[in-house]
Amino acid sequence: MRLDLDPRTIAQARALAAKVGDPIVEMAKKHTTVAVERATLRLAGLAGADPDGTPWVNHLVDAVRADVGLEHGVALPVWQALAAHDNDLSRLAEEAAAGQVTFHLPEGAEAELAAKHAREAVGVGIARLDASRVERERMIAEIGDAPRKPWIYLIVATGDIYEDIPQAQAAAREGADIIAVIRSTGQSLLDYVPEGATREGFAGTYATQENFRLMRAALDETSRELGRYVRLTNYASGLCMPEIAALAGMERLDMMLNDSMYGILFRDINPVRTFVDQRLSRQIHARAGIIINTGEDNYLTTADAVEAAHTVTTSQLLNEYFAKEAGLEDWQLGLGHAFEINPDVPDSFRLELAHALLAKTIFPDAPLKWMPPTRHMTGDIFKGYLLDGFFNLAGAMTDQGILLVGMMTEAVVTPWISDRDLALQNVRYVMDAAGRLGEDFHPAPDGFIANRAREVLGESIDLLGKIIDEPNGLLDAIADGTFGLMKRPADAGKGLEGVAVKSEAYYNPASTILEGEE
Amino acid sequence: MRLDLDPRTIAQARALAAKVGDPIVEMAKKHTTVAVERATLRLAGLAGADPDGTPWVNHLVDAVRADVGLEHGVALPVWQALAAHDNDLSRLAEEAAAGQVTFHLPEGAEAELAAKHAREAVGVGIARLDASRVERERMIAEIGDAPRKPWIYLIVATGDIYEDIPQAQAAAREGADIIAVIRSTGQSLLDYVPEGATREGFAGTYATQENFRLMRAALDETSRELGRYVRLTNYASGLCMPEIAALAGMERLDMMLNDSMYGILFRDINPVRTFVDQRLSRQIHARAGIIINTGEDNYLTTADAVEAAHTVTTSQLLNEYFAKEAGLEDWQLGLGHAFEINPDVPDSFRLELAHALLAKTIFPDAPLKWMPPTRHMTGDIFKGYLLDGFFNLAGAMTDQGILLVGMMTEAVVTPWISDRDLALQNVRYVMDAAGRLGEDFHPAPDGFIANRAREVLGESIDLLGKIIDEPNGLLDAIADGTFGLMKRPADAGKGLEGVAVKSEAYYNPASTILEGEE
Amino acid sequence: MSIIRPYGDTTGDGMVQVSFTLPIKHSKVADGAALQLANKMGMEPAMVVHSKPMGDDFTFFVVYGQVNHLVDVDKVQVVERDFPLLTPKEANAVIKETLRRPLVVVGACIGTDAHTVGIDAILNIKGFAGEKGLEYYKEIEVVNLGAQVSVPSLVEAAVTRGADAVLVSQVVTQRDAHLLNTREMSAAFREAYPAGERPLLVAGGPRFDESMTTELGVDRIFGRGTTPAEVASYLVHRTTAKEPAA
Amino acid sequence: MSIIRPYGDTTGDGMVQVSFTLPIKHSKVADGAALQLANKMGMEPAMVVHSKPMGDDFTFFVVYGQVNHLVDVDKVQVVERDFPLLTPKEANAVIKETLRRPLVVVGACIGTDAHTVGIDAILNIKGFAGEKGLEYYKEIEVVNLGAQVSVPSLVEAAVTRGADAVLVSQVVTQRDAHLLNTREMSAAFREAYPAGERPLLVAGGPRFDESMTTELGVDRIFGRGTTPAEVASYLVHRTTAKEPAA
Ligand code: B12
Ligand code: B12
Ligand SMILES: Cc1ncc(COP(=O)(O)O)c(C=O)c1O
Ligand SMILES: Cc1ncc(COP(=O)(O)O)c(C=O)c1O
Repeated sequence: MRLDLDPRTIAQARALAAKVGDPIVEMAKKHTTVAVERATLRLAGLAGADPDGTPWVNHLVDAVRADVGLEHGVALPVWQALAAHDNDLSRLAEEAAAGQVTFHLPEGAEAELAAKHAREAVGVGIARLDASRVERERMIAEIGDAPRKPWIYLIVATGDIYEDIPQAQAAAREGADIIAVIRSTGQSLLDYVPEGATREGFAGTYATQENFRLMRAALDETSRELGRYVRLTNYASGLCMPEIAALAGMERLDMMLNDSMYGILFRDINPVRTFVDQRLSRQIHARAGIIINTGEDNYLTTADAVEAAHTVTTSQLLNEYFAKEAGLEDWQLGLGHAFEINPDVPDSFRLELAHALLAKTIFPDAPLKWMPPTRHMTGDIFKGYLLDGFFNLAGAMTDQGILLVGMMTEAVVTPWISDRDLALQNVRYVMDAAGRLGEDFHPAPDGFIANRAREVLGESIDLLGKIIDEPNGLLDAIADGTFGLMKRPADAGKGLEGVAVKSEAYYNPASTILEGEE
Repeated sequence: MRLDLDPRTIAQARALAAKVGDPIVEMAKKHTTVAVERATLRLAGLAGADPDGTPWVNHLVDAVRADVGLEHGVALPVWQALAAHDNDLSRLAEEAAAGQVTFHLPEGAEAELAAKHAREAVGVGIARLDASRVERERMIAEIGDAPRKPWIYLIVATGDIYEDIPQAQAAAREGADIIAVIRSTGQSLLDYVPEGATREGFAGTYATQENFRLMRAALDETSRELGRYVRLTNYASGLCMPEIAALAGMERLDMMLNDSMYGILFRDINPVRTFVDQRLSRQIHARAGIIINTGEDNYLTTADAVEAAHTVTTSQLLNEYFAKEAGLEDWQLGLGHAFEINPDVPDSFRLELAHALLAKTIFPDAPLKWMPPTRHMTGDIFKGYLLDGFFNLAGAMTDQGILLVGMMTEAVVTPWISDRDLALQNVRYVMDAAGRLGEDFHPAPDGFIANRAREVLGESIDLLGKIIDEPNGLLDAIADGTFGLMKRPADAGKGLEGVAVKSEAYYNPASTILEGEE
Repeated sequence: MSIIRPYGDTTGDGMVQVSFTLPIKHSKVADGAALQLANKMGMEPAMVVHSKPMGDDFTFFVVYGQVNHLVDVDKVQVVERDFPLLTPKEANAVIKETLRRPLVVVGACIGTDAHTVGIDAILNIKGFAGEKGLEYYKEIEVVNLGAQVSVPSLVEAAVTRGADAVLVSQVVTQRDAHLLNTREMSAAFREAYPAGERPLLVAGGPRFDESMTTELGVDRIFGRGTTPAEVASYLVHRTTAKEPAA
Repeated sequence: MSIIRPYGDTTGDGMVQVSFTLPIKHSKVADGAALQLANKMGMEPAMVVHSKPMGDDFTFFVVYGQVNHLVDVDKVQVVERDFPLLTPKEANAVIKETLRRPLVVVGACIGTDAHTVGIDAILNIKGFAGEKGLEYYKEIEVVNLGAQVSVPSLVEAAVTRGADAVLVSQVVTQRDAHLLNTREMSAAFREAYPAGERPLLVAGGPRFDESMTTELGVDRIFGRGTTPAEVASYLVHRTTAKEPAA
């Protein structure tokens, strides 16, 4: 089911998005960040943390930065120093943390040698990404895949990885195709990735390499039991976006929340920092065969879903542009949108259908991620359960790729085990009873639904045009509160101090490899 | 929204139903029953009961029957005797009950005089029916009508008229267009109508003239408060069908449950008794401007809703035939059907749409009564609430006239005040959000939905053909368990002893007037 | 573990959901009253997450909170099946061998209750949940009196037919109709039969508490989801044990 | 009437609905355990109307029944508004007259909480429920620090800006995050300011218990549905009363 929209209008929208996105990509190419450098070290195999929990990658990047600055990247100074430390990255990091190492920026042949060693080391990490991807494909071929679309996406969020695991397994058994482990509040603003298995997140569980590993192993077990590969999702978002992408790629996570603007808008992270981090994280996802999920749904939690519908479309077009530039393919673009119209608005369900069909029509090959009502959920769990049912119906009628299952307790608590069970039952009923209703659903070419979709697309084109007209394009638009009503100037926000303009000497083996330059 | 069915097929089905129904009408014309005679006396103004609660109409009919039999009707013996008793029907009944009167069947001029007086007395009751009808029309014109279709139909069932009243008023304020007071279990098998205001029904409140009056008065008050006329419904069903119809007509009830076969199938009432009682009750409803509701939904509580779908269609065709014969018009035919397919059946919702559209296509001018899921409701109130939402959606998409609101506690208790409130909220959401979805809903002419509808209509035609082929037509079919899987032979069942074949001398002023013979 | 607590999303969190209506106008005081009730139910802390006026006199509430009660699983008393589950074939064989005549079962919906689907599920050949009903058993003679049978006519039928067991169904429970009717029924049988000779009395329906046999004067109660084989097996167990094999 | 009971469909019936999960395999014993819990909650009789296995270790229940608790409406303690509700105009006038300078309000979402919609609803001009937020008040100076503000930076901002009142929002409540954060905040203010001089401390969020001010060390708590005018009126009432008009 697609809407009959003029393909030229869609092409025009895409061209405008490219025009908006291009300067941002150029800017991203010119900068590096502490997170980008740490991600590089993680790919090179540096893991672990000191007894206080500060990861060695942080120690090492900080030490390099103190001695030679960030602008050259850490690879050359680190691998130059490494030869004198038994080629042991951990030892180097430890000693650097203890102030026993002074870093230099090598030049000439020395630099070339360091670069070669760095490339080899990072190559091992990239090979691990490749291996995970192959392993995923192998397992899916062997075990079987999710039986139908949309894939059913469920959240666990106890804060304790050891409670999350049985809940995730139970959810998979009840029918989830994808498990997302929600992160603890606050993690996105940590400028390091916590270590080890964790048990005390608030409203979510820390994203750590070990938690990734534990959960993936548990779901592998359950996948075999169920005869279908259950996907695992986490967040490559916040101040450690590229590092988490690297860990996820190596631990065979399957999808990652990864938006080009979410951190800026909703976590007040500096825009430059975000765009730079985002680019490497997406290059890693592209390589690891990970599907990204973008966060347009979030706009509708602060802005009105009817008034701001075109900002969702605009952001989807931008997310698509940045994703493609980073090497992601259509099948990896879980572009977000949401069922967030106030249920008291007349014809709200038909408006939702219009918005959802618009996205499907513009991005026919992307596995769109359909997010449930949250903002207009209340303590009336019965009404909420009904609303979720209509959300599911809209998802089925408009052929969404990924269905994030809504919880009747949305306004009350993070999901209980029974909430998930009831929610899956809701999905199952709707899919079985009315899943094929799309066959009978034919909005008139000039009817309410098609007209609304055209209106939103038109508004989105206007907005892109306006953004192009701003002196600093997208950065100005973000500063003005265009998205989600949040105003975020380019020279403010968290993590700005972790950004550096690349020098002439800058070298980063990870981006070099990922951009296919060798 | 109508299905594209061949009008000749529909006409064929109707013709077959007439062929099945005609012998039953002929049979009905040849018989009378105690209930028919009591209804006649009620129209003539005889009300009240002895101190033990036995109504005077019962005493009087029994006394006449004891003296001269039932076959001549009670009018002639009663009005012949009445002259000698101050023309006071109550006094006559009292004295007859005390064994102080002997009845005779008058002949010749005496008979003509008795008939004349009887006609006059019954005429007063008929005038009251007319007056109620006029009053209803006047009130609707003055106060306003239900704002939109489907009319929202809600049940109260506390067993206590004084609890029912505030609940009914609350339900009306929350949006109900129609209030139905459910009857106590067991009343349908009472061969008399209880008297006065009652407070102790089981799972329903007794249908009495006083309860009718109290509730109608309360709803008149609420109608004025709300600026829309709230309709009142009860049951003209069971052993006192025509009597209750008369009381309802006089007390300005607006709709009555009244099915041609329900009592036979579900209360094991004798078929002849039912068809005879039914005919007078419908003549009264026709005159009083009452909308009848038929009970096809009930079949699907004992038979499977997919397998037995064609029995619903068949019964609707028969109910239509009998109703038209009795003088009812299309706008008075609340033909029943229900959303009772097992929700585990694949495509269950689309099957429901097919069935609902079939009815709408065959009976485009009748206010179809759409009944909610009951059989597959369980103690899982959340799932039930969702199912009710999809029921509401099917009602909206297929343009039903009367929507009986489903309750999430269907499998648990008779509705609580909060169940009704939540249920109305459910209806409101669905109607506001998706009420106009029908515009976008276009089942393909040869798609799943249209084919299913054609299949059911075909099966119904086959069944009507088979019934015609039975030696005793419909009576044999009923005896065989064709409807609702209940086997009810014509010579068994409750209330048979209250039936008599009319004599040559039979006279009944009520049917004479209602059939327009004068 | 025999001591357990409700589980929301963490072991031991004790979380439950409650909804109810109070006959009071919507207000802050009403919310407070709802909280008081939740506290009395042992919920502490409790949150009124939804309160909705229903007219001027009623408010509906949804409350979430933690109950401080512990459930001791070892103390749970349930009526577990204390007889072997037989196939129709086995049941017939036992009856043939021990009773040496068909087992006579009289069934009915008593009082004003007309919900026959439940008792029919047990008695009719068609059965329930894939199991055939008692009519299918060659050695069981079934007399199904149908709906709205008065207690005197039930007793009469039991006597005339020489019933070994009487099965009554009660589905309507409003105002405890099912309890009143069942008590009336068992009292009538106590009166009609000499002590020790009355047929086995079995009640069934979706809202019965299966442990109330003594209060209701019956031998056994079957609740929601009962299958015909369970009933047949019970009847065989009880009626054939009384008469020891020759 | 001050003593009331829950209302299902008849006055005094005491009916309530409950749902919960027990960490126990679905079985008759599990149903019995659910019933035991319902009984402990004061429901008697209670009916387990739905029990559904969720994997091998959990069962979900829906229970209906009658609670025997009474609610004494007279004993309900709620935090009712104990100050006059002012329009922006009136509020400005009082501040001007008594404080003779703008009232300084510092607001933030503290801890890791990033849900700013609630505090923005109170502070931003746009406001909430048709009422303008505090920024609209000419005589109120609003410093909105936004999300995820640490307690030390909040205290610092309060000191530097000379805050008359500090408003903190807490929406995340899992593991009592809101209570921990609020306590940490009030303790920090107690430490940073001489006794009697600290600004008014106001906490808000949808899941707070408004009567917990003392436990949390704040002056006032505002729950779900709070409107800006309520908050403004409270602030004016409390800050202007302290400094008597000259
Ligand atoms: C079908 C149905 C009807 C049909 C009945 C047709 C028929 N011939 O039985 C019709 C439409 C006629 C009907 C009418 C009414 N119904 Co009705 N009906 C139902 C419904 C939808 C399903 C019941 C059912 O068939 N269940 C399926 C069977 C298989 O389950 P079961 O009865 O539990 O039986 C199983 C066990 O309990 C057990 N069992 C049962 N009996 C026995 C007996 C023995 C001896 C044994 C061993 C086991 C056993 O074994 C069975 C198999 O597992 C329920 C709602 C629901 N979803 O439950 C309402 C329901 C039962 N009805 C109800 C009411 C109030 C009525 C009316 C009184 C309404 C009115 N005032 O008009 C009328 C009148 C009926 C009367 N006089 O009794 C209420 C009862 C409320 C209460 N708790 O008191 C219910 C719960 C609906 C509601 N929420 O209001 N009803
Ligand atoms: C919008 C929203 C978001 C947005 C927030 C955007 C933003 N800038 O605020 C986004 C998408 C970013 C988000 C993210 C998350 N959210 Co969120 N979110 C919501 C949602 C849908 C609505 C909250 C809301 O805006 N309400 C509207 C406002 C106006 O109401 P309010 O906050 O109650 O405020 C009113 C009163 O309480 C009072 N008030 C509030 N604060 C104050 C302060 C003062 C001083 C005063 C006087 C009054 C006052 O006045 C206001 C007006 O009446 C709720 C679910 C829901 N439907 O409630 C979940 C919800 C709050 N989120 C939740 C969670 C867990 C998260 C995440 C942590 C999930 C994750 N792990 O990724 C993340 C991370 C956020 C973080 N670090 O804190 C949970 C919290 C569970 C709990 N009880 O602990 C909820 C309940 C959803 C759920 N069931 O899981 N969320
Ligand atoms: C793209 C994206 N990143 C991250 C998050 C989660 O927030 P946080 O960054 O606090 O983990 C979300 C929220 O759902 C999101 O959509
Ligand atoms: C036509 C009809 N009559 C009557 C009833 C009610 O049953 P009773 O006859 O027991 O009052 C129903 C049930 O809903 C019905 O559909």
